[in-house]
Amino acid sequence: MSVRTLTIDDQPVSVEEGASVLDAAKAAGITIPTLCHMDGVYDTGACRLCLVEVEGIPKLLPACSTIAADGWVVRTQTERLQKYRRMTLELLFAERNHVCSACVANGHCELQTMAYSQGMDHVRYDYCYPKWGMDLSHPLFGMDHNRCILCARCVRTCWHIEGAGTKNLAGRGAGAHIITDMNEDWGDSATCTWCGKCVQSCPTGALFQIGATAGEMTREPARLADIITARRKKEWNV
Amino acid sequence: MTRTELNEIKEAELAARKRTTIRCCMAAGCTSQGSGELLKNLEAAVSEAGAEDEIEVRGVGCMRLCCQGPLAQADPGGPLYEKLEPSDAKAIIESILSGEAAKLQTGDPKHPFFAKQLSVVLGNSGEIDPERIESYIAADGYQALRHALREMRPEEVVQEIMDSGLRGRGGGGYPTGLKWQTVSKARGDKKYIVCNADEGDPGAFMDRTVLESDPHAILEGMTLAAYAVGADQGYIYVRAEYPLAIERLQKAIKQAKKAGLLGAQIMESPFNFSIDLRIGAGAFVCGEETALMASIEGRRGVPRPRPPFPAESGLWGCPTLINNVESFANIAPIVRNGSQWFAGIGTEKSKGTKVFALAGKISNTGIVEVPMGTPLRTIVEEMGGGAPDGGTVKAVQTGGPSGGCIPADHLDTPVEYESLSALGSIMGSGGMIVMDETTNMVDVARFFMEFCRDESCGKCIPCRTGTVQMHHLLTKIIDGKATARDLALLEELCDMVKHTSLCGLGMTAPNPVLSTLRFFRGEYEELLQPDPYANGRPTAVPTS
Amino acid sequence: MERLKLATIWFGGCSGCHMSFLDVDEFLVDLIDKIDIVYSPIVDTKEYPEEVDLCLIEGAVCHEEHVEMAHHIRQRTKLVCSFGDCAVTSNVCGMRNALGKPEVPLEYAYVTLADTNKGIPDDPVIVPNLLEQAIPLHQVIPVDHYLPGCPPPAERIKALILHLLGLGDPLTGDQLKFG
Amino acid sequence: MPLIHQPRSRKIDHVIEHASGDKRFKILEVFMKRHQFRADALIEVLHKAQELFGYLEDDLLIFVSHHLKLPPSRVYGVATFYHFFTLKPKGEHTCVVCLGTACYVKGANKVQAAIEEATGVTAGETTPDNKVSLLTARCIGACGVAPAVTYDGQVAAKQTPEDALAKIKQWTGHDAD
Repeated sequence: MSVRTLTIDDQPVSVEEGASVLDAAKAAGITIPTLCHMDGVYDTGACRLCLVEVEGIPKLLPACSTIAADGWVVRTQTERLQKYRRMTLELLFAERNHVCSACVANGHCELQTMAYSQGMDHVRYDYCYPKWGMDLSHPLFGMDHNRCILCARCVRTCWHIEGAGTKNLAGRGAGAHIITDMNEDWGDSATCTWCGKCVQSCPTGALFQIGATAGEMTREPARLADIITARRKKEWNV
Repeated sequence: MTRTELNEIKEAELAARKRTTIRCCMAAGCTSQGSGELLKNLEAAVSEAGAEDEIEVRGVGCMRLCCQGPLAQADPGGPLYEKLEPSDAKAIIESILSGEAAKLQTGDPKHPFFAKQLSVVLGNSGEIDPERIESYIAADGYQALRHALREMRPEEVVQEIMDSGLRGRGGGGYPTGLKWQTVSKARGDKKYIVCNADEGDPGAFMDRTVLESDPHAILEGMTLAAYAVGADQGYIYVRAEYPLAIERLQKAIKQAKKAGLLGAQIMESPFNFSIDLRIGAGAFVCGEETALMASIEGRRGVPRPRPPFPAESGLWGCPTLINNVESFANIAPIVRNGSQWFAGIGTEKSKGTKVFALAGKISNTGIVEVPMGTPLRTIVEEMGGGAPDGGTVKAVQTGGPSGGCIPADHLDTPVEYESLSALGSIMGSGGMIVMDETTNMVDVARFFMEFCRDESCGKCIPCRTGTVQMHHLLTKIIDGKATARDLALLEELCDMVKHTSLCGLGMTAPNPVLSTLRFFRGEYEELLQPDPYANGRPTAVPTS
Repeated sequence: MERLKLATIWFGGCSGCHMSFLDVDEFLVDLIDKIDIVYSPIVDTKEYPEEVDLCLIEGAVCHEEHVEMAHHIRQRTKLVCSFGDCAVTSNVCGMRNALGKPEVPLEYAYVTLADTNKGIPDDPVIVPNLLEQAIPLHQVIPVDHYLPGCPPPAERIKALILHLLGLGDPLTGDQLKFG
Repeated sequence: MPLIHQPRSRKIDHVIEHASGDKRFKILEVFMKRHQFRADALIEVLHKAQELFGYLEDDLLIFVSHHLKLPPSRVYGVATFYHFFTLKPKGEHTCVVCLGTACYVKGANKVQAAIEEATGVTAGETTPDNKVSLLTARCIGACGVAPAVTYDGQVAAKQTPEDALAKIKQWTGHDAD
C-alpha cells in the first residue's frame, strides 16, 4: 500500500492511498465539521460542511468524499469556508422546524453542536415553517420530520448495515423526505426489523426512542461503525 | 452489411428518386400546427392526380422556421411554402404539375435566416426522411462508420476527434477528444457510451430537432465513439417529453440492427455494439451526468461528487463516455470529411458550428445553425429579425437556468464558449430566448429560480434550501417588501450556492440572478423599499 | 464613569429568560456602580426612557404591540440584544407558524379546550391582533447581539454584560448554544 | 400491538392475489421478464406500469418491487422522484401547459391562469368530476411555436387563453365556468 503525503492547515500528514481528505485531517488531529458523514457507511458529500480549499483547484472539495492526493495543500478553516459553513447551517435551521428547547436530542444533537461550534448565533433568512408530521406508529421508535435534515444517514444505515432497505428518501427538492417502505406508517412496516440502528445513526432529534423526552435522546453512532467494521474485516469469529 | 451493400442501398435510393420531391416538415413544431394531416393530404392529392411516378411526398425533419409552420418545399427549386393548411395540399400538387405558382404564402430562401446558416449537424435535417435508414444512407450515412471500421484504428478515430477541436455541446465545452482519450485509456473490460438526450433547459429544442430529424446520425456517432474507446454497450437517455424523438430513435435502432449496423460484428468486423434507449421521467437534474447515470441504473436521479469522473468510474463503476446529442451528431461528419475540414470552421478556440433554438420575443422563431464566432447580433437581428411588432430587443438569455441574460448592447459578442462565459452566461446547450422591453428582468430571474428550486434533487443543502431562500427573496423584492438588506442577503446567498453546491444545477442556479444583477441592477433597485434602519439607527420609526 | 443604562423587556415568551436573569443574583449588586436598570418588568418604570445603552429583549415578536414596541425601543436604545431563543429564533412561540393562520391555535386554545366561555377574544384593545407568524426580533429591527438559550443560563448573561462593559470576551462556543 | 410484525411475504401474497384477476399485471410481468427482471429496468417498468394503469397505485408498486427484487422503499423513492410518474389517478383528459422560458415570456402563465379559473383546479389537480387533469411542464421543446399546450398528448401551438378554454369546453361538454 503506497502512501500519500499532503499538508492540511500547514501540517504535513501521510495517509494510505485511498484515504479521504477527512481521514487525513483526522490523522493530523484536525477536525473538519461534518453532518452527513458517518463512520461505517459510504459518503454522499451532501451536507457541504466539510468543504475544503485545495491550492490549485478552483472548486471547493468535500473532504469526506475526496481522495487525498500527493502534494496537496489543503485549507480547512479559511474565513470563506467558515462563512459558508455558517450559511449552510442557517439554511438548515430555516428549512424545517428545529426547536432545540423542545427537542428530545437537546444537548446531544449534532446540528445544535455544529451551530454553536461554527458561531452561528442567529438565522438571517426567513424561516420556512413547513408543515411536517410525525410518525409515532412504531412501538419502539418515532420519527419527527420537522427535525430531519435529510442527511440520509438512517437510510444508508438501514440498507448497508442492517440490510433491511426499509428507509429511503422519497420526493425531491425541499419536498424530499424519509419514508418507511411505501411511505407507510412505520408501525405497519413489513420490512423493518426493529433493530433501531437508524435511531442510533440520526444526528438530530428526527429519530428517537419512544418515551424519550426533551434532552433525553442520546446515541452512539460509533457502535454502528463497530458492527460493520467487524463484519467487513471478519473480526468476530462465530 | 458490407461496403457494397451500403453502396447498393445508396444507389437504389438515389435511383428511385422521382422528378419532384415535396419535403413536408414533420418535426414537433410543424406537427403541432397540423403538418401530419397536411402530409396525408399531400399523399392523397398525389394519388388523386395519378402522379405517383412523378412526385414523392417525403416527411422530413425540422425545416427550421417553426414560427411560419407548417412548412413544405418542392425540389428541385420549388418555393418554401409557409403557414400551410392541410387543405392547401391540392394547390401545391396542382402547382407542381402545372408549373404555375400556387397562391400560398412563401418564404424567401435568401433571407439571412437561411442564408447565414451553415449546416454540419443539421445537414440532413429537413432533407431526409428520418424514419427510413435508406434515406440516411443515401445522404452518405454510415460511410464514416464504414471508413473507420475498415481503415482506422480506434486510437486514430480518437486522434481525429482531438484534431478537429470539437468541444462538448452540452454546455461546459470540455474538449470531446480529450474525454474520448481518457475513456479509451481507462482500464476496464466493460465500457459504456451514453448519449445525453435529456435536453432539459427550458427554451432549448436543438437536440429535439436533431433527434427527430436525423436519428441515425446519433447512432452512427455513438457507434464511432464506441469503436474508438472500446465500448460495446450504449444508452441514449432521452426525455419522456419528446415522444416523437423516442419513436424515431426506436425505429432507427431497429433498422440499424436489422441492417447489421448495430449488434454483433458490425459491418462484418469483430466490433460489437448495441444501443438501448432509456426514457427519462421528468427530472431536469438528470441532465447532470452523474444523476443521469444513476437514472440509467434505475435509481433516483441524484448526482454524486466528482471525481471520480464517469470517464474513470461511470455506469456500474465502469468507464463511461457521456456526450450530448449535438456532440455525437458532429462525429460522423468529422470522420467523413476529416478533422481539418471541421477545424477550418469557427474560431480559434471554438471550432465548428453551433445550433441555436431561437424563441421568445423574436420575429423568426426556429432553429439556426451558424459557425462559431458569429456575432449574437447577426443571429438575433439579421437572422431572427429582431423583436416582433416593432419592439426592441432588450436582452438575450442563453444557457437556460444555468445561463445568463446578455443585454442588447453586448450583442456584438461572438458566439464562443469563452466570450459568453465572460459575460456571465454560458453557451449552454443552445437555447436562446429573446426578451423585449416589456420583459421584467427580476421576474425572469425569479422564473429561473423557481425552476431550479422545483428541479433541485434535494440532496445537498445549498441547492435544496438555498434555492428556496433565493426564490423567497426574489419574491419579496418583486412584491415590494424588500430592502437593500434583502438584496445584499440575496447576493451573498448567490455566491454561497454557486460555490458550495454539489452539482452543476446548484452551482449555476444563481447565474440568472447574478447576470441580471450585473446588467439590470436598476430594475432590482427600483423595487426596493427604503430601509429605516439603513444606518443602524432609525431615520424615522415606521408605524405598523 | 457613567453607568450603563440597562433595560429589559419581554415580548412573546415565558419569562424564563428573566427568571434566569434574576439568577445572576448578587452579580447585579456587584455591578451597581456600573449598571443602572432603567426599565424592566422587575422595576417600576412605566415609560421606556430615552438614551438607553442596552436593552435585553426576551421573546418572539408575536403581535402588533410587539412590533410597535420594538421600533420604539430601537429608536431609544444604543444596543439591542435578542435575549433567549424566542427572541433569536421565535422558538416555541414560532411553533404555531407551521399550523397555518394564527386562528388555528387560538381556536384550539379558546374554543376546543375551553370548558366555559368558549370564544376567541377579539377586542384589540384588550388583546392585540396576532401577527400572521411569530417571528424573531431581528426580522423587525436590527439587533446588535444575540444571546441564545432557553433560557440562557445566568453565567451566559453575566458574560455578555461583562463583555459589553469591556470586562470580558465576546461569547463563543457553547455560550451560543440554542435550547 | 403485535410484537411480531407481519412478515413481508404476507403483503405480497395479497398483492399477487389481487393481480391474478387482472390481465394488465400479466402484461407487466411479461415486460419485466423481457428485461430479465433486472433492477436497473425499474424506470422502464414504471413507465410501462403507468401506461397500463394510468397511475401507480400502491399494489402496483409492491408488485414491481416483488418481481424486481427491490425493497418497496426503493420503488417508492424512485416513483416519487420523477415528475412524470403519478401516484394518483388522472382525469379523463389531460391538459399540460408548457411553462418553459419561451412559453413563459409569451404569456403561458396567462393561459394557465385562465384554465385554472375555468376549471377551479390548480396545476397538478384533477377536476372533481374526474374530467380534466391540469398539469404543467418544464419545457416540451416546442419553443418555436410558444406558448404551447398539450391536450391529451397532442401539442397545440401558439395558444391563447381563449383557445385553451374552447378546448376545455369541448371536453367538459359545457361552459367551463
